[in-house]
Amino acid sequence: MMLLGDIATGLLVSAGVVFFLAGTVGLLRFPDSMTRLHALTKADSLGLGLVVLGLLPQAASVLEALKLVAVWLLTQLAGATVTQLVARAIWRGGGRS
Amino acid sequence: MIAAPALLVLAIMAPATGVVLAFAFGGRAAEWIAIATTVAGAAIAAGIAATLWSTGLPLRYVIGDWAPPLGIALRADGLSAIMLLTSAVVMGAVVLFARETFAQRPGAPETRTPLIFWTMLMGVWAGLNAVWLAGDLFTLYVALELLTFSAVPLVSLEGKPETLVAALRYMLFALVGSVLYLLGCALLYGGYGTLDLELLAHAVRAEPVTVLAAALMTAGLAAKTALFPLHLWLPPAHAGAPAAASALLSALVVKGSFILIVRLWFDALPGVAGAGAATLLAAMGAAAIICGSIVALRQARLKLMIAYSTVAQIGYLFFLFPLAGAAGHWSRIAWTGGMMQLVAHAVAKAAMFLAAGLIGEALGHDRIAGFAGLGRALPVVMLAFGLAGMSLMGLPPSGGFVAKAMLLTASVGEGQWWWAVVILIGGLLAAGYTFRVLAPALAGGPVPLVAPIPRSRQAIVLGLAVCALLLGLVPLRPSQLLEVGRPVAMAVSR
Amino acid sequence: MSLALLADGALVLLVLGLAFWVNAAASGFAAVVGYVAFGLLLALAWMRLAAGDVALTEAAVGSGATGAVLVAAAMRLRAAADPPPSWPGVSRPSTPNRRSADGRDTPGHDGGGDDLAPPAPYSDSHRDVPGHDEGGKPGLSLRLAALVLSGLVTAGLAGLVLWTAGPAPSLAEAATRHLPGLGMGNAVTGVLIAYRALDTLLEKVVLLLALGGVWSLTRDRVWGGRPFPRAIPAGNGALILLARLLPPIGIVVAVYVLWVGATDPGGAFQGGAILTAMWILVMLAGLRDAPPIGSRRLRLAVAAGPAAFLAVGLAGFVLPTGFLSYPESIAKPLIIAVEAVLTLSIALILGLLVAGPAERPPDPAERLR
Amino acid sequence: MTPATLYGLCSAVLVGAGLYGMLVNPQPLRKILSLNLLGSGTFLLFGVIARRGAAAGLGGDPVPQAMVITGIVVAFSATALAVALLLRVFQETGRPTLDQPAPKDGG
Amino acid sequence: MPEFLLLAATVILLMVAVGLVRILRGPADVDRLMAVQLLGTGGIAALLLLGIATSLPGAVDVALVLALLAAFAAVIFVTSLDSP
Repeated sequence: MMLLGDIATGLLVSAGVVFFLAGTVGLLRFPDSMTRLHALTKADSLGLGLVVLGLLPQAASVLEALKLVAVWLLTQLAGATVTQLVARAIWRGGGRS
Repeated sequence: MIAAPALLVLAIMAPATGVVLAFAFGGRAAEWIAIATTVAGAAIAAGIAATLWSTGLPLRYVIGDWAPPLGIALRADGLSAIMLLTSAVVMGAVVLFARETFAQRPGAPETRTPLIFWTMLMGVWAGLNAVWLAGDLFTLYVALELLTFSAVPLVSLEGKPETLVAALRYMLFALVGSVLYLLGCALLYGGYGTLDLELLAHAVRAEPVTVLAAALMTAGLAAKTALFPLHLWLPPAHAGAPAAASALLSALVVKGSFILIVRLWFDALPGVAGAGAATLLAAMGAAAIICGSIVALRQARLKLMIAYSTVAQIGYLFFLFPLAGAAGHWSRIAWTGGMMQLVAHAVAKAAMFLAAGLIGEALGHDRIAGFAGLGRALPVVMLAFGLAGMSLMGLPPSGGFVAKAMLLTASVGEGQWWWAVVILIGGLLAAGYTFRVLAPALAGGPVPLVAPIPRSRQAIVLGLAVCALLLGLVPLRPSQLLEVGRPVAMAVSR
Repeated sequence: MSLALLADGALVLLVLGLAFWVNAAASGFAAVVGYVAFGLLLALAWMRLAAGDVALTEAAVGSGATGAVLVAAAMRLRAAADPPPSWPGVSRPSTPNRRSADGRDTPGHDGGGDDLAPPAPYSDSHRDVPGHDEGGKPGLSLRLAALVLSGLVTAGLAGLVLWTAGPAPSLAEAATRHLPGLGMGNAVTGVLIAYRALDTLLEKVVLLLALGGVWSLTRDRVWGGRPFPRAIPAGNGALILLARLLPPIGIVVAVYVLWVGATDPGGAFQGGAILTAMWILVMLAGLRDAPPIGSRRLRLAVAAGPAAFLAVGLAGFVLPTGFLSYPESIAKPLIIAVEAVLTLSIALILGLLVAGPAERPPDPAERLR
Repeated sequence: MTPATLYGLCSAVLVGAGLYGMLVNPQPLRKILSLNLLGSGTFLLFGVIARRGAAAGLGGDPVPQAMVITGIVVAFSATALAVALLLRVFQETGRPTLDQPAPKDGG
Repeated sequence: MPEFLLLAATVILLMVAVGLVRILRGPADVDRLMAVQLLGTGGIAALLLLGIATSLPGAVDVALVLALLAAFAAVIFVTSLDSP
């Protein structure tokens, strides 16, 4: 049982790390703000989401697990808003160089 | 009847309560709260001083019954007592003086400057009393911040561009000073596990931690005290504030950080600083006396001149470190002289700034070149200015004379005659800048005034100046009150 | 353990890199953004130093509230350089020479918040900072002197850190010994609210004075009015959604942080700062206007926390143990009550500090008399 | 090398960086930022000392930790006040610098 | 298990550190903002990993607060654009 949880953690956290890698590469390599934003949201939602999911088996209590999920939900909310706000700023600013 | 030690708490809490209440009720209430606080604060200060005088023993109050090092103790020694009294006197004069300037019209909507002035005034007082009484280095840090946060708005109160810039620059200096001080606190806590002054005094050794901490703290506090060459922020800040606030800033607020250096060197870290460091501080003080006075001589505006004079007069205080550091007779003379300089300068400088405020109101400007005939138009104010100037020069029988004479004899007695030379030159230069104001004022017929100055306000200024003069009647020997709780350990290792 | 040290090393490198960036960035905004990131990572560092209370404070106050003030300031300072209706935050293709060929910015072009052309002429003759040349950049000698000085301080501190690597003297044991008598489990809260309560009380006065100082920068004719240049129109859908969804959650978290502060990391400051963030968010979304600084109710609410603390302190004079002591039988409820009132006042004060001085005139009805 | 020592070195460098920026940067906003770096370095040093004082089942000495909390709040207040001053200077003079504008006449 | 989580935290930290090059290069301020946003998310992830790996008390609470304030800088930035 313990082992199964650990394996799940290993897989999910590793996948999360990969998405953070993707986000970073996108942020660095994509040509303009709009596409960089796209890359960022991927890392934001999937990267952290997978890490949280992977950590759930390791949580010490139900309360801690709930808090972990809450962290993810809050970052989702923040991320979605920021994405929308930034996109609007880019749009109103007339694209970018 | 409240037990005497509890007065220590009340001395800090009375003005702190004033701040909170002034904030809560605002408007006209702020002024009345300030007046009530002043009366209460003066009574508390007198009570503490009287207790020390009669018992000859320092007072101590442990907050919440948590003994140091875990808790905090307040302490009052002779130095605390005279600073408490001086603050109460200056504060009283400033409050009486400022009622005219910062009155809130009854029934009218609240205006900005009165609320801010009265609130910050009490903030300054809370900070000062906390500096005089705190027995813990971190409490002293919070006290320093109380001073900074209430002094800065006083500087920028009039909202003119140059005063705003002066306030910002003052604030940046003050904040760096605080952080460096705090850095030293961290090191000391790491080394000895306490920040209590008494416990530190017993624990410290002259090792790298202590030396670095002392250096950082002294540097930060010197910046806050405007010791030459870190003085550039002071003149525009003190000259730009309203006169009542300038009086407070120059008379007391700069002394707050100075007293902290004294507490550090004499109380908390005795024997850590070497004679070289003490001489360095005094040399910077000497440079401040010479440079500050010369620049004061060249100022065209009265308030700037007085502010540069503050830079110079602060310099004398730093002679304390090489002269009062060791044990012995001359050291006690120097100690009393230094404390006398603290008090005499505070009273005289407050009188001078308030006089400058009245002159500015009466003439509509404060250009020294335009002072001809002022002696006829405002004789009382000019008399007060002259008396205060006497104290700055060190002419007998003023408080400044006593202070400078004692410092001078101590420096000769200790064989460090070069400080005596600087004291004499400083006196001559102070005479120069005082007469530069008095000479035109006494010449010519009465100058027309743009605004009448009520006699009561002139009387306040004269009262302060007379106080500065009467201090000269103090005998030229070590004072009993000052010796209460004075550490016997040497500040300077030789 | 060595792996943990690796994580610490990565964190330290990041923190230091950002610190250097804050110093070196060409534009004010870039530096401020770096500082926000720096504050966030510092919260992690505090966690690694087993200081959960400090980490919470750093996250909420040091990074959150401070970042808010700084970002707003950087934007305002730059707004004048790039007047509306253009969008200064976004680089535009119409601006030539934004980037040099290798993709690096030419310094001073992007945003350049601090080097504005002066609209109002005035004399520079009073500049008395030594070593500054025409452009306001310090001269080489000054920079060298500064480098030597700060290098010496760093070397001294680093030397001490390495020299005294052993365990430091500690009051941890003494602090925990008295906690049961206070009905608390969190030693840091114990220090803040009991052992060193005087500092905390005086620091509340500092907060009030800071607020007075910020308000003192209000122009006379708008005294008593509201902060922000104009009421922010409710218009941005995403922002409004966030400002509706987040505050209820934030309030729950703030109450939780305040409540666990008795036993776990948390307390009045941290809870108050979270409430502040929620309030600012609501104001920025245009859901609620900022309160007029002349409002009687606001003044009373702001002073309530420090006043309650003071009152409890002074009430101690009636007890044998004196000022700022808590009788053992009612220590816990008393402390929680003081903290609750403090939390609300702190939230208000921090929020008003972020909002800044009043900029709009008050309604005649709401002026304090 | 313990983590505490590592963070101690970090705090030393932060103090130096903050001090350098404070002395060298002419613009007040940048000075305020550097001041915050200097403050953070100082607080971190307190944190390291607290960590080294871990005892009685606590991860660190609570006394310096509490001091840091007080310090962070004071530092924030200072930042808010300094920034408000700076913005007002900018409003009045049109530029965010510490150059002393020529004072007008009057007392 | 803790070793793995620590390693993951280190890798995430190092990666967001690389992402910070965007703060350096910009070119626009929104790009810098995005880099900070990524750093925020990565920081929260690293904090959770570190906290669970070494069972630090309060780490998840700190992450919760950071998540609550994650959008704060961006919101102020954008609203400042709206009302200069």
